[in-house]
Parts: sequence; structure tokens; C-alpha cells
Amino acid sequence: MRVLLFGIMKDIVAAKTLTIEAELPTVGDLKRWLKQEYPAVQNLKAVMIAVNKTYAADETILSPEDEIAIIPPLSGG
Amino acid sequence: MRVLLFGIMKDIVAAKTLTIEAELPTVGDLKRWLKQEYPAVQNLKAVMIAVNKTYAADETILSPEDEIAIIPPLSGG
Amino acid sequence: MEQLIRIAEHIDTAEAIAFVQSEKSGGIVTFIGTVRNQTQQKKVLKLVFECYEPMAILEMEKIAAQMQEKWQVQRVAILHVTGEKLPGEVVVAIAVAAPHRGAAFEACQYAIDTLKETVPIWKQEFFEDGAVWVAAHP
Amino acid sequence: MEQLIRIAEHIDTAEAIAFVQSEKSGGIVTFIGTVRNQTQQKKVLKLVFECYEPMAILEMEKIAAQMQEKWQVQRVAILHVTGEKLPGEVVVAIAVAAPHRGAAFEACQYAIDTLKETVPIWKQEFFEDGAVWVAAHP
Repeated sequence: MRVLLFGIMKDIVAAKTLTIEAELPTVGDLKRWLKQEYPAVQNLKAVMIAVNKTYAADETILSPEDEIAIIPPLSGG
Repeated sequence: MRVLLFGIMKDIVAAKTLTIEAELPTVGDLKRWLKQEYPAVQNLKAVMIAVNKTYAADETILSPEDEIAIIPPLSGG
Repeated sequence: MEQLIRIAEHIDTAEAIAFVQSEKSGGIVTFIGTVRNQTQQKKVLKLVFECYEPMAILEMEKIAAQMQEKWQVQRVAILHVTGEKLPGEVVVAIAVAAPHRGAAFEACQYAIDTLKETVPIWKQEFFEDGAVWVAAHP
Repeated sequence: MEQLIRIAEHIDTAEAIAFVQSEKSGGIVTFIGTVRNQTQQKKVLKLVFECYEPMAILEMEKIAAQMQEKWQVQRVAILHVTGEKLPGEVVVAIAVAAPHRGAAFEACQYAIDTLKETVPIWKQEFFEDGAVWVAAHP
């Protein structure tokens, strides 16, 4: 699974994208995995996951062809 | 007493200013006089009087050196 | 507070915005009023504005003072036209800079609402079959 | 409803206002966000904006659709920058035309409030002694 990174997530992972080998069936699994692999994620105000350019709930099933993005706290405007 | 006229008041009186000979001690007296002399004033939504460029209450005493203006309903903006 | 208050034949929205823009404030709210091409299904040819200018300026200054007192507005511009205006043309431009955007929105809405209630300006609407002084009658 | 939604290196407030201006609407409300020269007494040198552009455009379109549904907005422009911006420069410009000015004020405030909550854009603030991603930490 390949995920897009933005903002502070690029600094935490030190990359623009991340390729994950682990088996992560849902958005909730991906969030838990991120917090384990990158403890700095636990210090963020919140982390959302976008699947195919839409915010996704923890129960959402991830499939290989999805466009997945990690969305750290927003600060536009 | 000379009063300034604006908007629809200029049309009603057919003049830009009005010189009044009658004895009108207060703003309230001036309003009553206007409604008598120019019955069309009674059909307006409201009429205010400004004395020295400030809205004046009916009790305000008028003196000869005051700048007096008849303020028909506003429609700026 | 810095303020720009003006009544003129021509006003410029960009000037109002540029006046309030500064490196110190993060948010600007503006209201721009333009001439509508119809009123209650009747085609409007033009508007003619008239004002009691010295009093209108004083009343606009009172509005600016209230905006500073109630919403800590940092900079404000209130511009209003006089004379003849065609559909689409700008009639009033209000720009407000405040430390918080909620305050800027509230102050700007207060300014246009109060201007319509207290500033001695009148407009005559011209139609194909005549003219009326807006809001004069109930 | 006519809408102009754009993310670009440079945005122009006048273009947003001109887009929503029409002979049919009488009132336009705009919000303009600019770079502040300080944050909590610390001098800001610049901001760098980054965005997830295709999703940001979709979220901005959702905001515009909500504005039409809730406030009968006639025309709306939502412009946001990306890249590097210096103090005083414009970061976001929202312009709204609606039949009633109260609706235009509410819709414009909804747009900027919601943009900050839902549109995937991030800014890094650069100080003399380092940089931070704004609002990343509690």
C-alpha cells in the first residue's frame, strides 16, 4: 500500500510518500500502524485519512487501487 | 427660520430650502407645521429633523443660528 | 484606529481594501453594494444619489467609532457615492480589518446596517415610466 | 450558481470580486486573509503553503454547493494560494453575491470557517530561529 504524505507528516516520515508492506484492512488499522511506527504521530492534534480524496471513517475498507492520503491537522486560510 | 430640504422633501416643497415665518419654538412644532402646510409629508414613512447636523428629539429648542434640515426616510447604501 | 471616510462621485473598492490591508491584521471583510438592474420585476435605468454631506460624514464617523469600541477594529474604510449610477456600478464599499475574523464580519455588517439607518443619503430610482424616491413611503 | 474555485501561486482579490459582481445582485461580501507579520510576539519571516490539490478543490466545491443550498448564493469565488508568501500578501480570497446581504455575510463566514476545517492545505511559519507547521500540535 502506498500513501501520500503532506505537511508535518512529510517531516515525520522524511518522505513524500510511504510504501507499507503490512496487512492493514481498514482506515483504523492504518492509523494504529502509523502511531506505532512513527510515535511522533501520537503528538499531533489529530490525523485523518483520505481515501480517494474524501475523508474516510475508521471502518472504511482499504483496497489496493485506492488513493490513500494521511491528513495531519489543517492550517489553510 | 431657514431649513434645508433633501430627497423627496425637495419635490414636496418644490425648493431646496424653505424659509419659515411662523413661530416654531421646538423640533416637534416644526414637524407639526410641516405636516399642516404640506399634507404630503403625512404620507411619508417618517420625517426626522437634524439640528446642527445631529438628529434632534421633538423637545429640542430651535434657535435662529441653528442649521436645521428636514430628513425624509433614508435610502443610502 | 486608521479610518478612510469619503463621499464622492466615483469610489474604488480596491482603494478601500488597500487602505485597511496591513501586515498587522490577518483578516479583512468587505461589503460592496452595487446598483441592481431591477426592483420588483421593474427594469431600473439608473439611480441618482443625493446626500446631506457634512452630516453624512459625521454619521459615518460615528459608525467607525462604534466599530472600534465594540469590535477592536484596526482599520476601516467607508466610501459612498453621490450622483448618478448605472446598473452594476458600485454604490458603497466598506472594508474592515480586525484581529479576529468573527469581529471583522460582525463589524462590517453593523456598518452597512447602520449606514442604511442613520446616514443622510437618499436615492431616486429611475424606471422607463418614471422615478421614485426609494423607501420614502410605507 | 456561477463559481470560481482556484488554488494558485498568486491570487487576485479584484478578480474574485469582479467574478461575483453582476447587475442582478445588490450585495457582495468578501473575506481576504493576509499574512500577519507576527505570531504571539514572534516576528514571522514568511509562510509556505502546501496542499493536496485535487482533494482541496473537491472540498472547496463542497463548500460552494453548501453556500448555494443554505443561502441561495448567486455567485461565489474561492481562491487560495500555494507556495511561499511574505507578510502582507494575500493568502485566501472569498467573494459572495447573494440576494440579501445578511445571507451573503453568513455564507462568506461559513466559507472561511469551513475552509479552515476541511480543505487539505497546510502552512509552515518561518521565524528567525526556525519553522513550525501551524496548528499541528495541541
